[in-house]
Amino acid sequence: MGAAVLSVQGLGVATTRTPLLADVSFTIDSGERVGLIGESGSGKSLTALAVMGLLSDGVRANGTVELAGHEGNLLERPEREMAKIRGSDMAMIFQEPMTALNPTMRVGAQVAEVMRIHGTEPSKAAAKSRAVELLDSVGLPDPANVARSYPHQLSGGQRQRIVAAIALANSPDLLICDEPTTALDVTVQALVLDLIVRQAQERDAALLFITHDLAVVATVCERVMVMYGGRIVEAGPVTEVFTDPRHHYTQGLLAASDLSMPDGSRRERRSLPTIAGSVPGAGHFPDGCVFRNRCEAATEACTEVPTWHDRGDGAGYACVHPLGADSSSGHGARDD
Amino acid sequence: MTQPIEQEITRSRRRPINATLIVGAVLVGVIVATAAVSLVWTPQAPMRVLSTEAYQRPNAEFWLGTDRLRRDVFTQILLGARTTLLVGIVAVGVAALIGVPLGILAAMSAGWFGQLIMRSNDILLAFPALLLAIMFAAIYGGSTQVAMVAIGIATIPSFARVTRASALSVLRTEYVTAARAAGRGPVAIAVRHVLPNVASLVIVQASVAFAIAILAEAALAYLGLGTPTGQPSWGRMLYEAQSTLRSAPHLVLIPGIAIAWSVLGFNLLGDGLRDYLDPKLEDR
Amino acid sequence: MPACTRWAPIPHPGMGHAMTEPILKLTDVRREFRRPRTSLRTPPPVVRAVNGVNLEVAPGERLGIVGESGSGKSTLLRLLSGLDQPTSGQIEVQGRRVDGQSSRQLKWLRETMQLVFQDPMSSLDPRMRVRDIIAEPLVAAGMSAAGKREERVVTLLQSVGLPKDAIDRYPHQFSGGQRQRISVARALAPQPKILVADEPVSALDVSVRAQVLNLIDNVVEGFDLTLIFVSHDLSVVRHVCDRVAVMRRGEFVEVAPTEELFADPQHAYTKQLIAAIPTLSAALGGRTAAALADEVNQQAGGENRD
Amino acid sequence: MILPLVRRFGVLVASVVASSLVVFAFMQVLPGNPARVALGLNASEGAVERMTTQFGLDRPLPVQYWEWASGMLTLDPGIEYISKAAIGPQIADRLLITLWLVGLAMALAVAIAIPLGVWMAVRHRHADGVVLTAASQIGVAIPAFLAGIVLISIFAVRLRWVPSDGWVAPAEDPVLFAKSVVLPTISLALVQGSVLARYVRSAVLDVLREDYLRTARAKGLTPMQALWRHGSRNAAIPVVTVMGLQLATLLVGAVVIERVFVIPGLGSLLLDSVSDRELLTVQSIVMVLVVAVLVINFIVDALYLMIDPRLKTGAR
Repeated sequence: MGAAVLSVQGLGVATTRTPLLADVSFTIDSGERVGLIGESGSGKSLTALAVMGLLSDGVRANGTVELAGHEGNLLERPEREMAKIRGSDMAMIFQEPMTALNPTMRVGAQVAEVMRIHGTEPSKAAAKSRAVELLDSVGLPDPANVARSYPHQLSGGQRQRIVAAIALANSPDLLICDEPTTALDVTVQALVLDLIVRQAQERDAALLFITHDLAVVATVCERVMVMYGGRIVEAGPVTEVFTDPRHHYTQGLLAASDLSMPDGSRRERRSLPTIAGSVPGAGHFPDGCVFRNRCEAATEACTEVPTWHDRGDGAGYACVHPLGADSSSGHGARDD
Repeated sequence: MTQPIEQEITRSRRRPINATLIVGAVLVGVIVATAAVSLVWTPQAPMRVLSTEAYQRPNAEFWLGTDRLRRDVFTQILLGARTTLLVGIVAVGVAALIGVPLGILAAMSAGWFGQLIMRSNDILLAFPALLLAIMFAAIYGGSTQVAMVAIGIATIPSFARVTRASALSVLRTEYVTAARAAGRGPVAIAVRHVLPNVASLVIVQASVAFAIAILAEAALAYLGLGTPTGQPSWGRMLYEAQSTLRSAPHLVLIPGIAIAWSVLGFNLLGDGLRDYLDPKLEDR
Repeated sequence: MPACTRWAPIPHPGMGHAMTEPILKLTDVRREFRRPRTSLRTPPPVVRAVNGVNLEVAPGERLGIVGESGSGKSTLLRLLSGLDQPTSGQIEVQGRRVDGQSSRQLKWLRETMQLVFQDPMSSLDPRMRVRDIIAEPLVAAGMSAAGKREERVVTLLQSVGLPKDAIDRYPHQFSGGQRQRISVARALAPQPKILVADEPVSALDVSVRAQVLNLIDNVVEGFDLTLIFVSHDLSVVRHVCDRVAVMRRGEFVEVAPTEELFADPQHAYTKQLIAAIPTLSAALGGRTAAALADEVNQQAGGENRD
Repeated sequence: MILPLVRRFGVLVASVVASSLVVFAFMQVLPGNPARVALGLNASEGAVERMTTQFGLDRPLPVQYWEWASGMLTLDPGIEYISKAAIGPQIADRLLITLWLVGLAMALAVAIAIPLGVWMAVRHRHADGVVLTAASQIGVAIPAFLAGIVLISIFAVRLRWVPSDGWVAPAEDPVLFAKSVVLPTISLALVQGSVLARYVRSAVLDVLREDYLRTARAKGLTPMQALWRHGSRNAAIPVVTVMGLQLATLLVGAVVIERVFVIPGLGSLLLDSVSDRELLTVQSIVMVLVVAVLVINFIVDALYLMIDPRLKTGAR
């Protein structure tokens, strides 16, 4: 594993009225694949947009975001300089392949453009032929023909490969994927996941992979961060977090998402464990521990923001009543 | 047998009232108040020729001065508000009452009938309000009534279009499918689901159409094809004052401001309502 | 690729007698759509959304229909619920024909079969109160006494785990999971025999999905319903259903009891579909993205599908 | 691309035929004999009868329609009832003047509105954007003829820079032409420019929210570059519709402005014909204007096909 490519410290995001993200800190090394999981409204996409400097107008970020090879805090950089970094040293793949491409421009030109912007190819013609090579390398059959198509003539899986080609064109040090396969069919998902991992590995890029699907994150990533209510509530190596969770939310999520039994066999018609209630809307999470209004173990102590407990090996959690050996309190999910 | 869940029915959608909406409502409110006042009180008898000087500047006795024919301008402005509102209400009423049902009908009849409605609509769309009103005036002569009806007819297509587009998107929702699956007939679906859900867009359209109707009426009156001489109308006042622009500019400015005021009011009201009623546009 | 035919209805585990009259029967059902003409020389293209589907569902059975986007599962669902007419073929519910009937003639079907939809945002009319939403099938069925309707709505709310005071609220005041509960209550209102669920959990968060799956399980059990459950997610279908039909390009490629299908899939497409599901246990056991893709490619025989 | 265009052309032809029927039928609703209407109540029975036979007003309606419609096709719809002047050449001469006015006004409106609208959208959260938006709202509310009157009072009456009325053909004297056309053009363009600017603003705001614009920025384009390279074509789609509608509005709006500035355009001819009860002329002018609107709609549709590749294949 290489040196840290991305380092985020105390990142917060807020609109004028509502805080959306608080105290988000993590680092990703080169060649490392880190997953960020959470449900809708957890703030995982905001984290990605804040790192990319693509937050929309009325939303502001504070804290520090550092990218290897660039001095200082990215959040303080003027737009013009950020534009130079985006698409070259860090790139992003988005969730909705249907809308992420310009409908009135041929896809080949859209891929070639990213190389022309950053001057990685000397001429228009060179960028064009390189674009066709890229389309080939992301597994599109008949790439020359695809390059001449408009997005509406392609399927969702094909479009997502094109979005990937755009992101990978300049071999970024950091690749951020925001739910890249959520809109795709399951068979296509398997192929696109493979593509993303393979391409990131080839370039020794740091990968930040955002998803709501625990199985996908376990397949793709080595390390995982669990996000809820705009905070990272637990983080660590995938095997550790998913087999021995400390936070009640992680535990509940694990129980609710796996429909088969732990050994992979079918769970006979029995009630699934659930997490009570539903995810509050932005700005409606409780003070202190964001999960405490849905947590069975919550006590008076949870009204304070829980401190981060280090488990070593980069793992940790933010919970006053953690699960596991050193705790006596109950479990996060009900089996009823 | 059921598992009670934690009760947290929350998220009541509190819509912010925007500044545009307030300004629009105030401007329109003033026009409505003016028209209402004129029903019970005017400084002078309507359209009376006074025994005083013509072309007076605004003064203590005649708040907005007098015109060429020695009539009180303030009285005419008050009465003109009535004409303006009347024209708007009738024109928009005609357009909405015909256009909205046509739009819903066109959206709900998929085959040739829906096509026929929209094609006829497109042809009517080729007759702009002013042109249609001039045609009407050529046949029936110029009057406020003819102008109102002509403007109303010319405004039907815009209502039909807006309603159809919006109704089509409502008809594609799952709650309409659910209603069909529940056994609801087309009439019940149109009345219970489509109409309430297109209503907000129709209200916005009505406000904008009101402004356009006011402009069209003023233009017609100015051309001498709308409200005839001797009846109160802002457009007419402008026409009569044009020749004396140099000596008495206030006679142009006052009705001009009144027209712009009301058009602005209804446009702002429409814009404000659009933002207020459509949650998708919240971040604008 | 030949379709693997195991058409015969499998009596579900709880049922003693082997053969009952099917509650739902589809015979060679087809639905074609004509696309707009793209050239003057060639005839307008025809899309065969449903292409010769045969199916029998026994009362009390829980059938899953699985397919990816464009497989025709939504069209099939519209056909069997009488919302669309097949180009050819027969659809029978409790021995009565559904195809070729006007919506007026299908009033009985509305009291026999009800639907739960995918999108909790758009499946409830935002301008209606919960009271009117749930009562809508009752009104359509001709229950005119408002007091009686109200009583029924309150009972239904309770049976889906919502409080009584939800009755006067509007849909936007509820979370996605709660809205799906309202949807289920509406479907139960006319006391149907068959519940058709169209991707009822795919728009929900993981932590809420389990709640809704439990609810569906409970009402199917408690009200003795036959369940048709449509989903793109095999693992959800596996949890809910007794028997699974795998659909692709308008056809059923394989129909089998759930565990049989998972343990021993016959059709290559089914194998591919099962192989493609990322599972937590397999991933923690060391299955990488490359391994996952390899399995899919192996099953597809090199056929690139996207 | 060809097939959708052919289809739309078919719609255009059908619409022209249908609207000509509407116009013709509309003019027949008039109670009484058109000759009586044209000559007035004081004319003798003999005069009315002579005119009726001369113009064939007693023939069956389909025959009259056919004669008029085929006359329109050959640009010769007939002669006026009273003056007996040929209608075709008159319309042609006047239409040319109106087209100058409309063309210049549209060009000016577009030149103002597009940069203004983009500015308003990009700066919509800043003070300058809000102020411009409010100003455009006021621009929309001022009727063109009021703007004309005010402009005359300032630049013609007080400052005497330009004449307050009249028309000089460009071939006759380009400088005088420019002077005579500047105020009417500005009056027309002010309102239409404001309206258009507001549509440009909302189209650009819509595009700014699109995912592909975010993709463009993730590629390393600055917001303005992204808007220019990826947004302009997409924002053009709704704007072109509005421009088509505006051209139609301008054609008719010119009627009023021609009256304000005493310009002998098609609008003046229309109004004169209305007051002279020359119904055949009115009918023919209305038809010319309606055909112009329909042709504009057709051009807008054709432009769509060029801008939006999704429409070329016929699939949406």
